[in-house]
Amino acid sequence: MSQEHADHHHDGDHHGDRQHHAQGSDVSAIQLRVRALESILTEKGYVDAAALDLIIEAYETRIGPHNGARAVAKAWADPAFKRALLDDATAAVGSLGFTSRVGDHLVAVENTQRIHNMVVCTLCSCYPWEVLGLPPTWYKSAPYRSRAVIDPRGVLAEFGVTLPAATEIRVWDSTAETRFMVLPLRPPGTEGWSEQKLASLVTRDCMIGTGLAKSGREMPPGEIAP
Amino acid sequence: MSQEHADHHHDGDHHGDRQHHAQGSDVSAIQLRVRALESILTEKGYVDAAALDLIIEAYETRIGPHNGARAVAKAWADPAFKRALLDDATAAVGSLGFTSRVGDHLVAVENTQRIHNMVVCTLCSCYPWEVLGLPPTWYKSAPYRSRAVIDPRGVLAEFGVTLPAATEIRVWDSTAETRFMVLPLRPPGTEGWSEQKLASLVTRDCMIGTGLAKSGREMPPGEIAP
Amino acid sequence: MNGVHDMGGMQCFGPVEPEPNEPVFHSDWEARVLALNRAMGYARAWNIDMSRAAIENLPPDVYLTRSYYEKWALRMERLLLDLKLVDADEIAAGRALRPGRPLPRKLDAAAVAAALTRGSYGRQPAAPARFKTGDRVRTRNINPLTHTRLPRYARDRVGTIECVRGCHVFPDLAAIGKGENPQWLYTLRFDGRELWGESCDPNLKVSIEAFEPYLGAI
Amino acid sequence: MNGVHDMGGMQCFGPVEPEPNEPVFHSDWEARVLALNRAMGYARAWNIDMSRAAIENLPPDVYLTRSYYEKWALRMERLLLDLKLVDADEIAAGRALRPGRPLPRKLDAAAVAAALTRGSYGRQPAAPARFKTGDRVRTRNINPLTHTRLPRYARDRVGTIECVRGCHVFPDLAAIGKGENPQWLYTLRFDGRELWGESCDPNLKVSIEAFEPYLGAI
Repeated sequence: MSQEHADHHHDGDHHGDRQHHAQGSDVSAIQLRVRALESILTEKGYVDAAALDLIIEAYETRIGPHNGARAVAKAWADPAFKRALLDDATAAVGSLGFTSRVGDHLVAVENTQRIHNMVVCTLCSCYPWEVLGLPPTWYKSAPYRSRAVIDPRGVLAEFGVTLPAATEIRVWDSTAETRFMVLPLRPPGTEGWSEQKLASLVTRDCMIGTGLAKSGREMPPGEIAP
Repeated sequence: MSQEHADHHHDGDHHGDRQHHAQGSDVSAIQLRVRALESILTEKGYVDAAALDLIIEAYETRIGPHNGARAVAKAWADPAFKRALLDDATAAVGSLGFTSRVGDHLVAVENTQRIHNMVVCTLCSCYPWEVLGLPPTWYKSAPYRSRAVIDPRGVLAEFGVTLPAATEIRVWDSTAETRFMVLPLRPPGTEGWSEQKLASLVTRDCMIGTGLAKSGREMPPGEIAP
Repeated sequence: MNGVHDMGGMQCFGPVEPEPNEPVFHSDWEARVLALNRAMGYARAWNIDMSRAAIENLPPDVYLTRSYYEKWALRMERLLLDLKLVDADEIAAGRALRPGRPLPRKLDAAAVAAALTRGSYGRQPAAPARFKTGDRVRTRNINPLTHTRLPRYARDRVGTIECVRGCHVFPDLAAIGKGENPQWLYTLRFDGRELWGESCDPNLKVSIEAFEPYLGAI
Repeated sequence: MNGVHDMGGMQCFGPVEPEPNEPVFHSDWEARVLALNRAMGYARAWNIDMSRAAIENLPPDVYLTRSYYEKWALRMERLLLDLKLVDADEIAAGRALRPGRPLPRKLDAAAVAAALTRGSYGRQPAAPARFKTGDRVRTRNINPLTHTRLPRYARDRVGTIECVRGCHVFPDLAAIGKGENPQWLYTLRFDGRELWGESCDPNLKVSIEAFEPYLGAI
């Protein structure tokens, strides 16, 4: 009893969204259920197991935030690319030749000293998969989806980000097929860095708007992104 | 798997609010939990078991919709009482001497040919306990609380009640300590009936506004309310 | 707090399903929970607004899946712990480990009749009512993190004062232990189309009981 | 449908809890569910709006408690049954009991590269855009029982058109199988105080992507 009590009812312990991942006996139940589903769909000729494997392999290895980071770094380093990215992100990112080519409707929004952008999807979990990969669990969670539009500074604080009160927080709710990525502020002290080195400062969260790019000073000399 | 599927996912099978009552192993868990709670509160001197028994006995035997029915029947039979009830239901019902005396803030709202009243509490489950007893489970349920204010005709249809489109539906959301009871329309063909016989036509639901009073013609001759 | 308890206007919960010949209680423990709640309320361990706030603070999935009286039990445990009337080790042990703290009253058998009479929430006004019957007012758009009785569906909406109910304990502050702060209470009636848009049934009217701080002039 | 999926503005779900070094998938079955969804989407078994509607139609407690990919699996079963692509006895048996029905396409290994490119939702407009950048518009107060992409928090609110995004497939009708009905799409920016009232941070701006049928003149 006391454990259940402690689990469910401590102040602030709103676990409604804690169950991000099925666990224990739930895992085996859902595993079996999904395995059966795949069998049925394969047997009925709707899906091809080899294609499924390739999709998974692409998301596990080639489609991820390193793609977005490359675009951001290039925009920092190359004013013409930056203009192109902000003007038509679909075309600009498309020119980089990623595995998962960007469909239409990608939009890059620029952070400035005056404006900080943050992306959410309150109705489901829309996210720019092609440039950032699959979304993290927190992005899909009820706490983020609910509070990003009413208390973005509170959300940012939970990510360790505090911005001046005078900074405008600009939240983009992805309610259609438009997809947003944030072009974060370039950290000071990175003048003359290569695109590859700059890319190592660009985190997934800073392209969602719940983080800032890493400081150039945090980087051990010579370290670059993989 | 299939059973779970059928349980959870059939169209319209929104079971989110189906779990009205803890069942099976849940029952024993909650039984134990409540028993422990009562032990603790008794041992700490906060509550007295004999008083608890008396409260339960009152709600099980003396406080219920028959009280409200008596007030409605009297209002139907006695124009002066009807005026008093609509003017100050607290005082009028208080004069009837029920076990659970009416505190302040009882309001009776009158159905007419033009207006049908319906009572809900969207935020919790406020209900006029003194005149209607403890609320039924459906009154406390998410389906009723959510839809009564946006689709009251749809809710009424689920109770088998269809009103003319020209009838105004007047929903009272009990968001404060004011408590509402509906004075239903007196059924035709009941002229000259005694208050006791009239009371037998007054259902709980018709005093909430999700039902109509029983037809006088439905009554077997001579039958009266218990 | 904008929470799942604030259900007005949701369309996702399926049909209303009345239970034929529903008993007063479905199990003995439900009756005990009800009686314990009444007894602790009589003892003035907490006020009604604190108890409503405590149920709203249950985790959303608990709120949506547990039965009514089970939520009451969970809420009571929470309040007892928060107010330090019971300690966590006592909940764990299932018995009292130390004496209780003094409470203003105790419900004994002789007091039950009085306890069954509902209390009054009317209070002396500190100022005259700002609005009168027939006035058109707009509710405020408030989104407090704490308890409020202004539902989301009725925020920033224009309605007509139908009745002045007197001056009542103000739940928004009473729930957080800031005293009664009596406020004028009104029945505020809305046209359904004001709440739900132009496609709403033109013959729907919905009222809320609105405290004066919820209201502004149009 | 006003449902628990429409979460913008809720305050009851607790803090955001990022998982350090979160893997792409937490279990193999999550990866399979993702891939199955992509494959069935490529096959045009349903459109993206139908799949969003199907997840919104999960029971509210299921929606709030199941993991993201578990909801995807449940949603896929639902769609397969509703569209009669799989029968209930096959789900029960865990294997196909009869041949599949024809689908427009099938995702084979050679098509994977193309399948990973996101489709375009832009369509030829049938009429010029009604609004232009800088226009002030008020969103409509709609409460359809079916799928919509106008969240509750942004209904009946005045904002400024920030960008005209072109003419896109209209989800409200595509989700219920009524065709693409392309509509102009706008980025509509609101002042935070318009959404959340006067006590809101004055430096908050929130935009939605709003289809023209959601909008009216002020």
